[in-house]
Amino acid sequence: MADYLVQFGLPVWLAYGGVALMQCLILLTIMMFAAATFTWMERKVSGRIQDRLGPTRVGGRFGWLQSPADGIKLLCKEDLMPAQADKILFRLAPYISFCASFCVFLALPFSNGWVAQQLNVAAFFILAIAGLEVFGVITAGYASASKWSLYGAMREAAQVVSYEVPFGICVLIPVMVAGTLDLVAIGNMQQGWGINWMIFHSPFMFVTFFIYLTCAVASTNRAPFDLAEAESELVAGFLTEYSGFRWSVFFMAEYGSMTAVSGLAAILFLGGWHGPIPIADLLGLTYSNHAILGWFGELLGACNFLFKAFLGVTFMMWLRWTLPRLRIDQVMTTCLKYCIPLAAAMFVGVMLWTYALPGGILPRKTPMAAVAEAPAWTTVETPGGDRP
Amino acid sequence: MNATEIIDRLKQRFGDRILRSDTDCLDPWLEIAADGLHEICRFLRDDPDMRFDYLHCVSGVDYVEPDPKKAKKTDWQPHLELLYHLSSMQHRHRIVLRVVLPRWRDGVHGRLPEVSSVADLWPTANWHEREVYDLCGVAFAGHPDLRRILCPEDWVGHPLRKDYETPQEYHGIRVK
Amino acid sequence: MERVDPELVEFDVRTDEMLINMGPQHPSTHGVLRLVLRTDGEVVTDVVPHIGYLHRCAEKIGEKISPRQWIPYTDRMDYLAGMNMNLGWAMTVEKLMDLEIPDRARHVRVMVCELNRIASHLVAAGTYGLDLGSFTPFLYCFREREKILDLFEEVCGARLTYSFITMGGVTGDLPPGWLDRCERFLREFEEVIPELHAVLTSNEIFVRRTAGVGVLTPETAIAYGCSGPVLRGSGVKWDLRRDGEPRVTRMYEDYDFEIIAQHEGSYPQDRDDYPPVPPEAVLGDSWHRFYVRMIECVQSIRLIRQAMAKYQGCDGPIGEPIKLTQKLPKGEAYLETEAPKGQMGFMVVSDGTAIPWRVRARSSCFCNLSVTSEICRGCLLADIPAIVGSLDIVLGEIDR
Amino acid sequence: MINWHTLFFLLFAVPTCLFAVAVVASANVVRMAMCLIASLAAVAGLYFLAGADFVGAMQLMIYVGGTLVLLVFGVMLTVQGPSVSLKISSANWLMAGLAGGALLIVLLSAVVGIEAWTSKAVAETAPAVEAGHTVAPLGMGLLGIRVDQLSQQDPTLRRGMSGYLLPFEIVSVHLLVVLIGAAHLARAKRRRTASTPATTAPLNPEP
Amino acid sequence: MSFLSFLSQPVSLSHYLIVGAVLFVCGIVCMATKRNAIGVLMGVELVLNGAAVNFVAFSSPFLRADSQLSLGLDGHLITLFIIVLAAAEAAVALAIALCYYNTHATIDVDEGDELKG
Repeated sequence: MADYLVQFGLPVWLAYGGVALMQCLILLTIMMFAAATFTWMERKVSGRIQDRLGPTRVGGRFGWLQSPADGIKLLCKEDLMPAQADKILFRLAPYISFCASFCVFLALPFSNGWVAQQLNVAAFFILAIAGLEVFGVITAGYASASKWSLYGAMREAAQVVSYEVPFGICVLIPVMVAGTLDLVAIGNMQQGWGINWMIFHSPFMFVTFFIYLTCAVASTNRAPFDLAEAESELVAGFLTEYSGFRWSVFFMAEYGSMTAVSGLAAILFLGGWHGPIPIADLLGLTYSNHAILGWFGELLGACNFLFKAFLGVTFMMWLRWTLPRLRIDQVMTTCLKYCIPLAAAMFVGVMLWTYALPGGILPRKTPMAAVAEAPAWTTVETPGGDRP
Repeated sequence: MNATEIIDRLKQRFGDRILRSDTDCLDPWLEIAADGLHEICRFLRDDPDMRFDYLHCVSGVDYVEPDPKKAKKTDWQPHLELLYHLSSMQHRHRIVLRVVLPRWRDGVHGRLPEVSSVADLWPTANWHEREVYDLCGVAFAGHPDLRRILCPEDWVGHPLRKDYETPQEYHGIRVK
Repeated sequence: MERVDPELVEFDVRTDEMLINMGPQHPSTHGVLRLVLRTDGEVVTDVVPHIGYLHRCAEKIGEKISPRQWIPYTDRMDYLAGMNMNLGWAMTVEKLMDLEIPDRARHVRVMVCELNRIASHLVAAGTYGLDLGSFTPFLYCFREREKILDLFEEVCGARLTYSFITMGGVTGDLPPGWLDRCERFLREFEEVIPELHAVLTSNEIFVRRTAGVGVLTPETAIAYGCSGPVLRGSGVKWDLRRDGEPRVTRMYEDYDFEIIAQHEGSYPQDRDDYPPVPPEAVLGDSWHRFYVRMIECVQSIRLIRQAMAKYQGCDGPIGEPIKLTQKLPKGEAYLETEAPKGQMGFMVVSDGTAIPWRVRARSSCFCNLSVTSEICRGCLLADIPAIVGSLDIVLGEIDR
Repeated sequence: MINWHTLFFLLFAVPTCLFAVAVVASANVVRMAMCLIASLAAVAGLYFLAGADFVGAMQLMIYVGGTLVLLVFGVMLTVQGPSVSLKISSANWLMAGLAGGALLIVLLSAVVGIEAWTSKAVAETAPAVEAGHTVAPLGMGLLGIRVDQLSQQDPTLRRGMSGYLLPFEIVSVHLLVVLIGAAHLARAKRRRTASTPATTAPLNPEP
Repeated sequence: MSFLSFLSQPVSLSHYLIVGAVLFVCGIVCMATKRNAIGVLMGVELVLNGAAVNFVAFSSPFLRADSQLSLGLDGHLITLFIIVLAAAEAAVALAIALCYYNTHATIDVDEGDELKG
């Protein structure tokens, strides 16, 4: 994209800067749009589950104007700050967790070429950035200077930090099978029919998907694991003192990380931007035919990816409105006694499976073959042996 | 065991401390002296064929006629009564203990009558006795934590006494 | 989780023990209860409930007005089960006056009280789900309760404070067509019960949060004077409708129903679709108290059906309430009836005039709540709402 | 001319240095922790800029996401009342400032003095990142196959190319030992006597 | 030589080394002056990061004239080891700090003077 602009004679730094800015704006709008629709959708889904209608009053039959209305209300709500709060940290906290959950989108590919920054350590980068969100919560908890918010912040920090371990292992397993950390490559590896998806690679991988979901729900503090703002004991946890715009920034961070985590699930397990039936290839919407057709193929892929992320978020909402909350020590035991051993077992299982059946169930591009295209030096024997 | 057998057993055992009793009224009751309360209750609870393990409630009833005109017609002296409703789940029989106390200890207005607490025998008595202390003004000796339970900590007076007038205001809030 | 003796409470870092106020206006305390918790980190070492925020001196007012005028005050004691409160006070005065009520009124009373028992248990189940964090069952329960309140509205015009049952019978007969509307409600309600069991009772996380939490041994329950589902949850088979005074048992004389308490390890199962008792559940824990309430609803349905049949069977007077200036015989009467939350006792002392000399209300939740400091010692902070919620307390009844 | 590289370098280097100085300057331990987190996150940015993206991600995840969270936990557990901001007497400040300044001058003179490191020697057009630049060589290096040094002709150096398999294993065992040690050191100790005198006194809480 | 002109030159190794030096010095001063045990710990973290920046700077192919002279892969690997070992060191140091806090009821390092003569 950037070099495309350079041809028009723009100075190099303006071109790259402009493209970077545009990408950030696009991602920001996607995140805002996702947060807005998901708040509206959460109330609709919870309504359906609880046998009632959900918002219908604002805007047309389905109350779709509800989230903009909420946004305006939150904007003009007064931003309170407790007297003995730590002023700077109190203001800073929501923006730390918002930036953390926004940066994850930078490395998340929506379609084959459509990624803000194609890192070859994309999966690892996402894991690292997801770990930073806990700082926003700790700062909020400490800065609100109230007993309850400190309790909430400490609980959340302990939970998120301990769930990063199984979350990391579950991300590692498909990466190990794919042989590369680059999400675009992983996505491309799952093209073709639905059976090529990573989730059907082996029964172990299938189980890993569900462990991944549990850890994802836990690390974004949703549904049965939402200890931080357990309203029945800690009023609203670290969010007690926040109101108005700052509260909505935290809210957006939560929905942003929910979307990001389900997007990552879509790419790692559910074939990213590839639908179960490869419509793009069947209809000939590929770059080989024509650039515009290729672009439409990518657009279709992007819609596919967004639909899967949408499914992931709906699953989280469905969990939230049906299951009661776990106690803090039960959350910790599920992590230490169930998630980590299971994830490790799946890791060993998948490793042995790829060794036993290199191509997985169906013959398709084996990971080693995928690496073969890499520069020649990778297929090498140990040094010291004198090369011919 | 019906009420008469219970009262006879108690009379044999405690003799003079069992004062009046009445078995043919709706809830058969027996009156006991204030100082023998704890001992009799322990016997009622621990004796195998009495086994009164369930204390329903402790209630205070204040007998005084504030306006002098009606005071002359009453056939009783002003006093304070404590009612202990006991029942046994095993033997399915019930009894009411009545303790008559002077309205104020040795006649001095403001000094609460004393009686020994049974909170160590039936833990449910803990809260009930606190309520009687709070509303009817009876001090229970040996109670682990005798504080007001329904009224605020620093409330003055005992509302369920017949001669109690409501204070004008409490911390600036008009009460009457 | 076995209870931790506070003296041996573990400490990893010298966090000085925190004194935390939970309430009086806290989302999980039912009404205005203030719990002062001494916690060390997550472990709660001591709980002291503070009550009295809703004290309206009902008993003092009882000494100034006639018994029939005091009935609306009994409605406001346990505002979730107004009918049962009226029944308790009405029967106490009937006991004092040795008044008999016609059979038709008796059957109306059974129907209406059992319907109110279902409504009260529905609120208990719904708010308990809310305490543990699942919002959905709360709405299912309240949707069903609305139907019951509609039925009551037809009978006595009010939805919460009915003042329907008075001394000498009931204030009015059932409106025509009420019985089949009630039958339709019972049929619909029977389909909802398995849903509630699925969402709550046999839900893995619900079981984890409640099984083995707040264990109340039968001896402690009796010693603390607990009653109702709290007592039966600890395995004590005691229900005033069957074991109470003759006047109370006469009301349920020819009715066939079960007392729900775990006897020799099993509950009376007259229907096979009850969820089994999970292995982690210890007798007397929060799960059992919740389970007892859910099954009592089924027994209440059976009772209501029998009462409807008997009501149609006998046609006599509905019984007319006593006159306001009726002179009460001299003497005392104390009577306890089986309210949804436990044994609600009323005492009336009269000196022969129309105004009682002393009126006393013994609340079941008052004793059930006094157990909290005993069973909450050494539990975790998140267990407090689970335990207090399972006791199903209503502050109106405790503070009177 | 200011090109992208210098701009981004300044974007990361300046916050690193500023926050590092802020860590030293501030007395409030919680603020110190926050500044340290910001500084090390900026250092991660520097790593990305210097082409070591795996190390940058590792720094973000392990160092900032793990170690500093541990540090913040330590701060939260021990910051009770007075010990939040411990003042330092101005005499110490003076001495520390002098010593630090002297050390800084020595280091800077070395850094700027040596000809090979300064910018005059930098090639005009930096070599572009070659395609297919993956972290595979780094991984291989850890396993003992020094993929990037295959073209090394000098036999003595070649033998040194055995890679980092041994230190890799040692570190994993070392981490295990540290894990157990730290857990044992900070374990919950069971206290025999009543924890605080208040438990014996009747609990009448002040409003 | 003027610092500003130094700024305008393209980024080279010495720029990174300056940042490393600043981090290192801040770490030393922090360790020297802080009375809070965890403050000292932060000083240690800064020192380790100063060293790590230098390693990464030396191993980067862009910052030197001929990229053959750079450390190449070794610099990256050593930085990884620094990060991992710093994590281990922080864990043990915090455990000790907590034990110190338990015994002395305060985190102030000056209180720990039992061994003083």
